[in-house]
Parts: sequence; structure tokens; C-alpha cells
Amino acid sequence: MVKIEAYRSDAENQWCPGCPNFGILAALKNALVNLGKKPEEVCLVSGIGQAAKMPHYLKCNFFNGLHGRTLPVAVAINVVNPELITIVVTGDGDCYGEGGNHFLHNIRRNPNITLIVHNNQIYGLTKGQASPTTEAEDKTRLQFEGVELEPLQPLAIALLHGCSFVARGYAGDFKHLSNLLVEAISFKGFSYVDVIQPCISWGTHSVSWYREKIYKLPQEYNPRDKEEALKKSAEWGDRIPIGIIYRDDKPHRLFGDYFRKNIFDGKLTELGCPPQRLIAEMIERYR
Amino acid sequence: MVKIEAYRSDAENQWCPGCPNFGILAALKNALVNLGKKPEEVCLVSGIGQAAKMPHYLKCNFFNGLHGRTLPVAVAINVVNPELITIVVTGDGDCYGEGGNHFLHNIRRNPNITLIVHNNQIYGLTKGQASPTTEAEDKTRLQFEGVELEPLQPLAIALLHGCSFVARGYAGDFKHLSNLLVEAISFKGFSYVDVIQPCISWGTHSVSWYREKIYKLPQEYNPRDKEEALKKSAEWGDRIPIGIIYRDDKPHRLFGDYFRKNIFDGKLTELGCPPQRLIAEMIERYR
Amino acid sequence: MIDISTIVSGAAGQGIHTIGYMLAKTASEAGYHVFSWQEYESRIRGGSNSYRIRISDKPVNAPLGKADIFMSLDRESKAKHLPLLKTDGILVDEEERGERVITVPFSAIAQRDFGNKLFANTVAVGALTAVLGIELASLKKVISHEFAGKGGEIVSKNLSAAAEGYKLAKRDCEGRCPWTLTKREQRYYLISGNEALALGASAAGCRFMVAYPMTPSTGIITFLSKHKDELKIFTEQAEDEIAAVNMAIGASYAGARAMTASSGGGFALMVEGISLAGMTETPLVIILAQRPAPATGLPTRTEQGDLLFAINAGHGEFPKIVFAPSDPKDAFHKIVRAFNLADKYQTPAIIMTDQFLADSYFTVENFELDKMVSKSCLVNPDKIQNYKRFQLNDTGISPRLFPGQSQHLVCCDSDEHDEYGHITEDLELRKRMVEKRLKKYELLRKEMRPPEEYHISDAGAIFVSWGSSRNAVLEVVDVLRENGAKVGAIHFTELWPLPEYEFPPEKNYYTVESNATGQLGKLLRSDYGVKVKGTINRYDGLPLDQEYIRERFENG
Amino acid sequence: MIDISTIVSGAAGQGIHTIGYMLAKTASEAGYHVFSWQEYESRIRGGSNSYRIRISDKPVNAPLGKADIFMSLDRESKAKHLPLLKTDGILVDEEERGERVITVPFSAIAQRDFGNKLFANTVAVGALTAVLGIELASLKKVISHEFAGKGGEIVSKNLSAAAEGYKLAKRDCEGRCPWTLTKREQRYYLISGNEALALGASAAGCRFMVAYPMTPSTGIITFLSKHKDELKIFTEQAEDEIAAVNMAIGASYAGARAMTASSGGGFALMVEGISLAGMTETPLVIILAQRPAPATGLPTRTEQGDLLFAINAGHGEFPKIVFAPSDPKDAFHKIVRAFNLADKYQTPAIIMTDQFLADSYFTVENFELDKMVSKSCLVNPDKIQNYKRFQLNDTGISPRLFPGQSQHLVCCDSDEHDEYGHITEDLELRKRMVEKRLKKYELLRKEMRPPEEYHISDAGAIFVSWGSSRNAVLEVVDVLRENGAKVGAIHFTELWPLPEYEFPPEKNYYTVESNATGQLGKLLRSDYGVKVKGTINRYDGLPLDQEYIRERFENG
Ligand SMILES: Cc1ncc(C[n+]2csc(CCOP(=O)(O)OP(=O)(O)O)c2C)c(N)n1
Ligand SMILES: Cc1ncc(C[n+]2csc(CCOP(=O)(O)OP(=O)(O)O)c2C)c(N)n1
Ligand code: SF4
Ligand code: SF4
Ligand SMILES: [Mg+2]
Ligand SMILES: [Mg+2]
Repeated sequence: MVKIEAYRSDAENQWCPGCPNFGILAALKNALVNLGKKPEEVCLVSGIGQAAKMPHYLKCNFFNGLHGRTLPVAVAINVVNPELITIVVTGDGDCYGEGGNHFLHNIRRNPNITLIVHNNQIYGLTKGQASPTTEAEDKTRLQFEGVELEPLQPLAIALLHGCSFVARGYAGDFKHLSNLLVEAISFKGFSYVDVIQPCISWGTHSVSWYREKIYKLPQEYNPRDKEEALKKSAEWGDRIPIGIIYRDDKPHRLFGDYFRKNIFDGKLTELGCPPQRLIAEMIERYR
Repeated sequence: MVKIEAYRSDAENQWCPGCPNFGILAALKNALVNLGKKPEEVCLVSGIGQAAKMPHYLKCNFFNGLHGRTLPVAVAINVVNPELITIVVTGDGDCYGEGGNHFLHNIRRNPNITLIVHNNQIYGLTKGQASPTTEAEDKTRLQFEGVELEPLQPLAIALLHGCSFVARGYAGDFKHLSNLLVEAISFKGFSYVDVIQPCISWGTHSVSWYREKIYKLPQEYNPRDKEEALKKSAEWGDRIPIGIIYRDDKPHRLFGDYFRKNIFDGKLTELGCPPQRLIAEMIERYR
Repeated sequence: MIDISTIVSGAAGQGIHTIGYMLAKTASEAGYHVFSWQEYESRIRGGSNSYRIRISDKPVNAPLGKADIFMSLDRESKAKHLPLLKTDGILVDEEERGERVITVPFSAIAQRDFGNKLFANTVAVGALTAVLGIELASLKKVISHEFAGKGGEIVSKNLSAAAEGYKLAKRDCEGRCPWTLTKREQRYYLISGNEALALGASAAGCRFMVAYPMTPSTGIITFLSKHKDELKIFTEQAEDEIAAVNMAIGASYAGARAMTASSGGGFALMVEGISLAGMTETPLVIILAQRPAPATGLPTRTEQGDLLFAINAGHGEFPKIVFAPSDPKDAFHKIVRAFNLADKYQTPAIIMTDQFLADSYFTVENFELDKMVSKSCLVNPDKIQNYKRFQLNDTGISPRLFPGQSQHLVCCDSDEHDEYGHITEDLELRKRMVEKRLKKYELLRKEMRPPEEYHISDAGAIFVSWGSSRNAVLEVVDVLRENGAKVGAIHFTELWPLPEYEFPPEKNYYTVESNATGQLGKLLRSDYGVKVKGTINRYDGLPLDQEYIRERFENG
Repeated sequence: MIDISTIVSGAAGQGIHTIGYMLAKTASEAGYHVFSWQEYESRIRGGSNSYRIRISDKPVNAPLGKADIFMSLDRESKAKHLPLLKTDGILVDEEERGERVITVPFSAIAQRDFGNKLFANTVAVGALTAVLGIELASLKKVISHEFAGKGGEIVSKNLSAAAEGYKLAKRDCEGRCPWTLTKREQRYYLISGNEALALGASAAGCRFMVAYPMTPSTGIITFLSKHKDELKIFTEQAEDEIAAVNMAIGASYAGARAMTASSGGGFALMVEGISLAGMTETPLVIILAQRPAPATGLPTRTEQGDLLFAINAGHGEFPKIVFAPSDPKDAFHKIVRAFNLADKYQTPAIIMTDQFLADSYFTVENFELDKMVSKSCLVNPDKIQNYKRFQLNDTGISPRLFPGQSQHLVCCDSDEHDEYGHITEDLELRKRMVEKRLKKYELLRKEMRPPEEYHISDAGAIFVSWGSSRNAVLEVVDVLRENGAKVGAIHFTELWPLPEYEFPPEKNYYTVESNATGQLGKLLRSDYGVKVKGTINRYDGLPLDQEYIRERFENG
């Protein structure tokens, strides 16, 4: 049995006191413990931003790389070592802004990883510029007259490109989020959770603005209905649904399947160098 | 009256003889002539690829930039000189692969430009690798065992992000395409035409494969219905629709509207340097 | 000579920036030279930051390590930064009492007398003003001005809070604080590197600024966005740096002066675009605000680690301009020059700053607005018959028009092209196009200004430096000369192409750089054949200062 | 000495590649050294390309400008390339007749005798084989092998087509073609730069190759994808080059040897990632296949224009390895070395090739597989107590493990970090981490192999070159020495860190480079203090050859 203490990190937390990021951290730790995963079985991948500092605050393997470049790193880790639980923790700027192209194309790859986006609708670490999810008209520390672009629809994009686990969480609901993450992490395939995470320093909405609108998808909601899911993913106004918006448990092609089925089914680290006679033989073909 | 000869270029055409790209070229020239636009009123922007060589083959202003970076260049030209008819001519690799992030975010900007994608579902110039629109399982000169990713849905992405002119054309239907381009170019806002353009050198399908499946959207089709449009954009199998899939003529915020309405409504090139006393006055505030 | 250093330290979010800036403004209002710089952590709240203010009757504009006056807003920061207080310095503190301590319970007063802890910072500025011996009137003027937008009540409460802090400190100061800064007639500009660059760009006619946020460059687009109505400049936050550089190139092709700004990582993403500007001969200005690297490094600290990277940025061979201004005044004028030269030579120009220069406030005595020429080098379309955008000629500078300007078509290609801008596979033409582009490099080289010389004629040892470290270097020269050492300095702000310059022979040269590998030193060797005797390097994220340089020089 | 050059020219899509390659294979089969290179336009059909085959009994492996035998598949190409035929050379042509012409109507024969124009190319190879005086048997063997997968009928028709071409040419050759290449016992490897790199990477244990297509690097991932089953290598086409480099870094962090490849523009996009590998101390191998730039340049031509860009690629300061192999054999061994050193020093390595080396087929006498060591430098997790990924120590090389390998956690950060890999704002620690990374540079420098010396002891003039131009340079030395000139050569293939090396004094040095600005020359000056006497540069997109160098040396 893994205990929550196993995930305790000694690194000093640099988030603002009271930031909902702490809720996501707690929920993630709890989910990993509930899944019985040991820190050494887990690898977090992040970019740059406030959200991306997460890996420092729970003890496990991590690669905290460049701004926007989380998914390529994570997908490659998953190819090399499919046994590692590979989880991307990223921000709305990191994932949808600088990293937009990787978001788009890695959904198509369907790697067996989990993507958690701390969506605070703002660039937190750089002090409050609009992110791709900031709403039109919202005023920020750079868009003084209000944002002129319509917000990105990342959940819909994921749905359209065959992502078979699409969910929305809320940083302020520990239990709900933790359960969501348990489902996401244990899902086989690309599982994607966009977590509403109000930024109390630069956010364009207050915590209560979110709290009042958020509701849990009801029991009757059928997450297997893609059309319904597309509608739910667009619901952002008076009411904002959280929960599993879409889930398809049918087996899908996973990234790397051809390789695993036909070439080698294991960790690439086990392979070492090819036998010298294989190389010699291949060179011989040039003679 | 502008004549078609006005658009005749002396540059040697480097496309493969018989390539459907010639059809797009002819349709574009025809559309510009029908619109009565002179070459100096038009600016084509392209990246790198076979499609992207287009600007050399019709006489007008052009900026043939880097692979994948067409939209940022075009959007900026449109900001500086809103009077120029700015048209992006690009390939599926250029626009959706390397340029994916710009595609995503420039739809959100809604600049007043036209985007024409020569979609041959392949990387032509680099000799036949999969592009984001190549279908899963198709074999190419790099994906020897078949593509493992599901194709991108660029039309659906555009529809989801408020693009108000989304169309699909076919390089083999001169008249239909030319009309489509007339509509697109004269549309106010971001108009997007994905043109099916079989590649006869590396394509994974023959010209007849496409020809048999393509049909024109019927008269009764209502391009104002977004839900219907989303469905049509996904229709790619036994039958492939061409025509205006979605069109919304209601006025929308255009990129740069704040600037034009509140700061300056004209070509930025007319502004020159600000009066020295303005700068002097602003500096004075630091004293 | 008056030369007083104050350090205010505290956690992010506590307001040391407000205190420091208000104090700097107050000293400036009193007619003194002020120099202030900040060092802060990459977080929004918490940690330990510091704001440092140096006040003088001479234009010093350089950091110093040690302080005469120290104040801290929390214990952690106090523990961290108190060692920087000189042994005979004055501590201003909320609680502590002692021989060299001025005790003013800011927070308690703010809460008790003004009903809100928010006023604590103003009480603190009042206290510091008293300690420095500046008249309260100067501070009052600053408060009235700074809070003007917030309504009469806020202004008057702040005025009272300042007066209260002033009064309490004044009492304690008796016989302890040796300083009196009586009001002087002079008035200098107090401006930061980022502000000067933004204003300079605008003065040069920049009408299009696009960037993706990245510390410490973000202030530039923020400033321009805030003032876009007045300055008539189009600003846009791009989706990434690649978009930013390509948008700037597009805007410039279309005929507007355009720029972008970033730091090392974002600049790295622009490198392909720089090569594009080189090939299409499109003027482009990029501000590279350096911070310690590699990769994300120390996002809020300072370094000069990207010199060789910037000079060699971009695949292939093409002319490029690299400037590194030394202070805000230089930054203001240099960016105008960068726009002019980029325009004249139709090629990219990079302005290198660093977090130190970007964020610090320097005193400027005057700007030379009247000497400033800003002229665009577009040709007259009416005089042209057969327009060739890339015409081959003696200078390599072809006639530039913009699309839509006239009936002439403006065609640009990232491939090798013919004189009209059409793609070519003619290899003989390729050769001539390469030569055409490199001819511009030769002409550019002649435009570059030689380095600044400081006391070099009688000097045996000469410091060689570049960019933002100028004032620290000149100061160490002064200090060492006062102590009888025959030293001098040669300072570069125009770094590529390197200006034609003869290094005086038979001298011992020491490079002084905020990096670890001595990048300027390598350039000196490859371009001037100068071999340096020693290198003084700093790479802990803090700016160079005269004490640091002096210690390494004397003991190194 | 036998030394025969053949040029086959034609439009893209006509099959000169097939003809050239088959002819090269045939000469190789006959026991000769063969060197072949191509120059082609950036298009899929049309234009004028050429394939050049040089056959010798010595290992020449360098291009020559002029040809002894010329054949063309269309008029345009003939007009363009015929001037390259020596005045006493032999033209092989479909229609033309004449004193020095062998007339073989390939297309007509193919159509008439074999019912399909497709066989024209085989008829042509047959004719060229005859002109060269190679026995038909050698060609037959090649045909049987190359067409084996296409079924018996295709093989036998091609054999007949070849015999027909051979017969017709043989008849015409009487008294005109001076060459006889009788079969020799020897058999060499005929392999291209891209193939050698792909095989070398695999031999080094590379298990993960990711790239975005870009000429002339695409052949590497294509080769590995084709052979992924045998070689057990995971290959993936990335969405862009930024993804590619970050995927390679992720794979390497996870414990696999990983690489990516691109050309200048794509490499430019990877530069931020290189800095990331430097900071996180992740081994990484990048192949940079150069082509003429800036920007898109001439996508299918050759150049060595990115040397200083590559060496200085990435913001900030960190160790980096830059190699530029001279030929396929060197490429094969060098990439193994690159993987080993990148692994040992936990830092990025760049292998620079160019279109010339990537696409050309060189003869290799032998590979030294038994001398090849490929060992991973991961530590043993069982021997570690308190694991610190970035432990500070004497060498700067910290213990590397991969995640999931053991209970030890492997933590990497692109920010400045402590020994465990956690983000830090401790500036003293920052300083030590910079020093740690740079210590590796010092050790690396000691590993670098000195340049190759060729006839330098008695030489007054010495050519200094790097990368793929080696054989042309050595050849010009031979040629000039035969004519009594005392010249020599110094050739670099390990370019960063530059090896410790003493340039012999009192010599006249001439750099020879495929670029316009003499980039190696700048390095020589900054790192060795060597000032060159002259520079020989080529930048029209064609490779350096001995005739070109000789002419510039003698007349320049
Ligand atoms: C290439 C690059 N560009 C820009 C930055 C600066 N940067 C750091 S964090 C950040 C935004 C982060 O926003 P988000 O991902 O939403 O994270 P948050 O701080 O809101 O959690 C930016 C732009 C960078 N580090 N690297
Ligand atoms: C940064 C960069 N990466 C890669 C390339 C190489 N490249 C040139 S064209 C091309 C693909 C073009 O495909 P597409 O846009 O579909 O155009 P098509 O040739 O099919 O019309 C690629 C990958 C490049 N020029 N620049
Ligand atoms: S800036 Fe916003 S998101 Fe970041 S830690 Fe502070 S409150 Fe949280
Ligand atoms: S490669 Fe394909 S797309 Fe390109 S010109 Fe040839 S046929 Fe057309
Ligand atoms: Mg955010
Ligand atoms: Mg294509």
C-alpha cells in the first residue's frame, strides 16, 4: 500500500497562497495513492508556467521542460517505457498557446498518457496576459481594451480527433477531481482532463464566478454519446459542467502499436545495441 | 477591365505536367479577373511545398516565406494594408502540419484574408511522406506500413472557432472552383477553401478515386446551418461534398477592428514617424 | 560627493516595487540622480526579492552590492538580505530597536490610523524619505501624482500615511542619520530600459509590435499596448514566437516599421525567421532581453550569455546588425538607429538588453531628440521603369517598395531568387545574389561606431566590456584611478558587424562580462586579433558592479 | 591510373538516378572504386539534373567538374550540361552521330523490342557499360539483383534490354572508346552519406529516430523506417521540428539512445531544444544536413554555411559536440562516437553533413566494426544511496539513471536546479551549476581528435578544410605536388570543442570551404590564433572539386 506521505516533496512551493493549484496537487496525489502507484512508477512531464511547477511539489520522476513542449516529451517517454505512468501537467498557455500544434497532433496519435491542463484562462507566471482560453472582451494586463479573439475550444478539438477520454474538472472540488484523475490515469489511451483553476492573482473571474456556474454532470448523462459530448464541451456561460464528458472504452489503436505488435514489445531501454553481425550483414549488402 | 493576360507570369512552372495544381492556378486567375482586381491590388502569401510555388506562376505581389509560416505573414500584411487582397496559398503539410498552431489561432483572429489550401493529402515536394490529412492505413514513402494516425479535421476546427466562410473545392472542376474563389475572396472576414488536389506523383489515391466520390452540394443545402455544416465537413468516404459548407454573412469582429475604429483607419504605411513633440511630451512624463 | 544606497527587501506581492519606485521618484523629484534596480524570483507571491536605490549628485547609474540603508517587509527577506547592509549602515525596521535602527511599525500604523494594512507601504516610504533627509514635500508631490487616478480620498490618506511615517522616522533619526538631501534645481528623467526601448521604437516610426510574453521583455509590448492610442501603434500578442517574428516580417514587407521582442528561449524560436529576413532582405528589429540560460534558466535574473548566439543566429550567410545599448538613453537612441540601419540595409537588427537593463531605472540628463533622424529608405516608385526588387548593383542595396504602393509588383522569396524575386536554380545567379547580400555587410561594417574609450591613453590595464555593464565598468575605472591604478576602459555597444577599430598595442586587456565563457573575448580574438590578459566574469544572475569587478581585478 | 568520369543528365522523373546508380553498381561489381554524386533541382518532374560517376582503380571519392563520357535524356539537359564534356570525350546519344559520338536510340529500341519506353534506361546503362569497357556480365549481375523483387519477366526483359544497348554501343565503340575495365578481384562497399549515418546510428544503439521531412536529411529517417523491423528502431514523423527535437530529448531522458535530423531551417527550429538538452544534461544527437541558405535557399544543392551557427546554437552556455564527417565511412564511425560522447558527457552532439555527402555514393574499402565500441554510461542504481541526478563533483559528469529503472527518482528541470533537479533561486548554487556544466566542456575538449595532416612537413602552403570536402582537398594536394608544388592539407572533422592542436608555424594557410564568409577561418583565428593567408570559397551550390580549388589557388 502506497501512503500519501510517499508523495511528499521537500521543494518549497512557489504558488500564491490560496491558489486553487493546491487543490489539483492534492487531488493528483490522492489519485495516485488510490491507484496504488509508487512514485518511481510515475513520471510527470511539464512545461513552463505556474501549473508547470507542479512536478516539484510531489515526489516522483519528472521532466520539467520547455514552455509549450510537454506533449512531445511525454509521448516519447511513453514510447520508450510504456510501463511508466506518464502524466502531463500543463497550463492553458503552455498547452493551447505555445504548444497548440503538439496538442492538435498528439490527440491524433492517441498515446497512452494522461493530459491535465490547469486552465486558469490566463498566463499566470508572466503576470496576466490573455491565454487562448481567456474569453473575448475580458480585460487583462496586456489586453487593456479586452481580448479581441474568440476563445479556443480545446475539448471540442479533442472530441473531433478521436480522443476517447475527455473530461473537465474543477480545482475546487477535491473529491470529484481526484476521482476524475483516477479514471483518467487508469484509462488506456489518451485521457484528457481540462481543470478549471481560477487564478486569484490575475484571473479575469473570481473564484465565486466559477463556483456559481459549475455543476456536476448528472448520473443520467451518457458520456458515450459524442454529439451530446460536443454540446457539453461548448457549455460555458451560466452553467459549466464538470465530469467525464466523453468516454469510449472500445479498444483503439494506440501510438506505437505497430512497433509493439511487430517489432518489440517492451521497454526500449532493454534493447541495448543491436548484434554486431546484424550491422555487418546490412553493410555487406552495399558490396 | 482586367484581362487574364495581366496575370501571366514568365516564371517557368516547376509542377509535374498534368498536376491538378494547374487547375487551381487557372481558377484563381479567373476568379481575380472576374472580380476585376489588378495584379498590384493582390498579394499572395505562401510557404514551402509544391502548392506554395503558386505565387510564381501568376503575376502579382507575393511573399513566398518559410514552410508553415504563411498565416502570420498574411495577417500582418492585412493589418498594415487592409486594401490589399491578401490570399494565402498553401499545402496541407504547410498549413496543417508545420503551420498547425497558426491555423488554429488565426481562425480565432478572423482576419480579412482568404486561405486556399491545396490539399493533396501528401507532402509533395519532399517526395511523398504523410501529411496531417493522409488517411489512416494509407502507405507512403515514409509510412511504409501505413499511416498510424487519424487524419486532422481542419474544416471542423474552422467551424468550431467561428470561421464564417468554410468551403471545399476540387482542383478538377475549374468553373466550380473559380466561383468558389470569387465568393471566398469577396467575403469579408476569414474565408477558407480547402481544395482537393490529387497528387499524381505521390498521392495515395488516383485522380479517379477522387472524381468518383466528389459531388456538388445541392441547391437545397443550407450553408447557414452550422450543425449541418459540421456533418458535411466530416463527410469523406464514398461521397465527398464540394461547395460552400458554411457561410455566415452577419458582421463579425475582424482582426484589428479596435485599432481601426479607435486609433487609425487606413494603411499603416501612411503614418510615418510620430510628431517629435509627442515623443518629447511622453519622455517629459519621466521627469 | 553624495552616494547613498538603499535596499528594500520583501516577498513578491508585498509591494517592495511600489516602495522602491516611490522612493526613487521622490529622490528624483528632489533633484538628485537616482539609479534603481531589482532582483526578484520567478513567482507571483512569496520568496525574497529586493529593490535597490542609489542616490547621488553625480550620474552614477550602476549597481552597488552594499547598502547604507536597509528595510525589509518580512523576516525571511530580512535574514537573506541584511548581510548587504554596511556595518555602519542604518536599519529601518517595524519592530527591532537598537543603536543603528530606526523603528517605525508601518503595518500597525497603517491598520490603526488608516484602517488598512495597504497603507503600510506609504508609511514606509515616508520613513525612508526622512532617513534620507529628503524634504517631505518631494514625496508629497510624487504621491499626489502617482495616486491621482485613484480619487481624492486615496490621495489624501496616502499623504497622511507618508507624513506619519516621515514624522516617526525623523524623530528616531536625530543624531543617527547623517544624510541631508536638500532640494536641488536640476530634474532628471528616471526611466527604465524597457520604457526607453518602447519609446525609442515609437520615435523611429515603429507601427507594428508583436510579441509573445517572456520575462524580461514583456514590459515593452505592455508599454506600447498601454499607449497604443497615443502612439498609434498596432500591438498584438502572438500565439508563439515563431508567429511573432513572421508577423513582424510580414508587416515590414507590407511597408510598416515593425518589431518583436523576447528573451533567449523565445529568440531561439525566431532564428529561422531571422534567416528569412536576411534572404528576403526585409528590415526587421528584434529585441533580445537576455536572462540566465541555458533553457528556462533563471527567468527573472540577468546575464549576457547570448552574444555569440545572436551574432551567429540563423542558418546561412547574410548581414545582420547586433547592438547592445548600455543604458536607457543609449537604448532609446540605439533602437532608432537600428530601425534606420535595418531599413537602409534591408536586413535584421537585434538589440540585446538583459534583465538588469530592462527593469532598472536610470537617471538620464537629456535625450537628443533633435539629433534624431528617422528616415525610411523606400525608393520613389514613379522613377522606376522595370522594377526589380532584388536588382544587382554596386552596393547590394536594391530598390525597396512595398506591395500596393504603386503598380510595381513586390515579390519576395525565401528560396534563392532572381532580380524580380522569382525562385531560381541558376547557380551563377545564386553566386551573385550571395555576393550582393554580403556587399551590404561590408558597407554596414563601415557604419558601425567604434567602442567608447575611457582613460585609455595612460592606462596599462584596460577593461573591455559590452552592453549594460558600461556604467559599472566606468565606475570601477574611476575608483581604481582614485587609488592610483592606471586603468581604462573600452566599451562596445555596436557588436556586429564589429566596427573597424585599432586596439592600442602593448596594453593588458581584461574582458568584463556577465557570462561564464567570455564571449566578447572570443570576438576580439577572431576579429581584431586581440588576445586578452584576463577575464572577469559574473554568472550568478546578478549584475556586474564596481565592487565585484574590482575584487576580481585586484585578486584575480 | 584509371580515372573515368561519366555524366548522365536529364529531367527529374526521367530516371537518371536509376541509370547512374546502376552504372555505379556495375563498375563496383567489376571491382573498381566508384564515386558518384548528383545535382538536382527542387521539383518532382522536369528541369535539368545530372548524375556523375567517377570510376577509378584508386579510392578517389571526390567530384570532378569535367567528364570523359556524357549522355543526356533530353535536349534541355543536353544543352545545359554538354559543356562539361572534355573536348576529347565521348558523347552517347540517341540521335546525334559524329566522330566522337556513340549512337544508341534507347527509347526507340525500348519501344520496338520491349514494348515499353520504360526499358530505355536499361538500354542506356547497357550502352554506357560497353563504352566503359566493362564486361556485360557485371551489369547482368546488378540487374538480376536490383530487379529481383519485381518478378522473373521483368528481370529477363531488362537483361535483354541491357544486352541490346551493350551490343549496339560496342559496335560503335570500336576505335573510339579507349577504356577497358577488366574485372578485378577487389570488391568495395558503395554507400551514401545518409545510409552510412543511419546504419552508424543503429550500430550505436539508437532506438528512437524522429524527424520532420527536409531535404537532404529525409533519407536518414526513410532508411531507418524501411528497416525498422530488422534494426528494431522506433521511427516517427513529427508534426514539426520542435516536436522532433523535444521527442528525441524525451526518449533520451527515458533511457533510449535517440536522434533527429534536419537541414538548416528545421535545425533552426530545434535550437531552443538544444539548449534544453544542455541544461537538463540529456544526451541528444542531431544530424544537420546542410544546404545553401539563408532561409529556404537552394533546397537540393550543397553548402557548408552553418558551421558557426551550429557551434553557437542555443541560448546560454553549455557544452556541445560538433562533428563534420568527411565521407560515409567517417560518418558511420563518427556518429557512433557522437552517441558515445553525448552519452558520456550528457550533452547534445551535432553531426554536420551536407547535400553532397548525404546523397553521394562513395567507395569504402572496409568498415572497422570490431574497433567500434558503443557503451552507455548509465550508472548502477544499486550502488547509489541518496540519488542526485545533478550531483556536483570533480568532473561535472553526474550519475545518470532513467526513470523507472529503479526506485531512484530522476528529476530534470529546464530552470536552474539543485542537485536533485529541483528548481532553485539559490544564486550561489547557480554559479556552481554553470561551472559544473562547463567542466564537461574542458574534458570534452581533451577527447577531440586533432585534424588530419596530409603532406604538411615540407609544405609551404597548407589547405585547411572541414567536413565533406576532404577528398577534393587531398586530391588537389596530390595533383599540385605532382606538378612540383609543395602543398599540404589539414582537415578537421571534429569541430567543437576544437581539439588541442598546434598549427605548424611559418606556413601559409588557405581555408577551403563551401561557403562565402570563411567560417572555419574565423574559428582558426579565435581558437588557435592562426591568421590565414587566403581563402578559397565556393557558394554556388555545387561541391568543391580539385579543379575548382586548383584554379583559385593558382590564380587567386
Ligand atoms: C519559449 C518561451 N516563451 C515564453 C516563455 C514565457 N512564459 C513562461 S510561463 C508563460 C505563460 C504560462 O501560462 P500558462 O501555461 O497558462 O501557465 P500559468 O502560469 O497560467 O499556470 C510564458 C509565456 C517561456 N518560458 N518560453
Ligand atoms: C522548417 C522546414 N521544415 C521542412 C521543410 C521541408 N519541406 C518543404 S516542402 C514540405 C512539405 C510540403 O507539403 P505540402 O505543404 O503538403 O505541399 P505539397 O508539396 O504537397 O504541395 C516540407 C516538409 C522546410 N522547407 N522547412
Ligand atoms: S499566479 Fe494565479 S495560478 Fe499562479 S499561483 Fe498565483 S493564483 Fe495560482
Ligand atoms: S508532386 Fe504531386 S502535387 Fe506536386 S506538382 Fe507533382 S503531382 Fe502536383
Ligand atoms: Mg494559465
Ligand atoms: Mg501536400
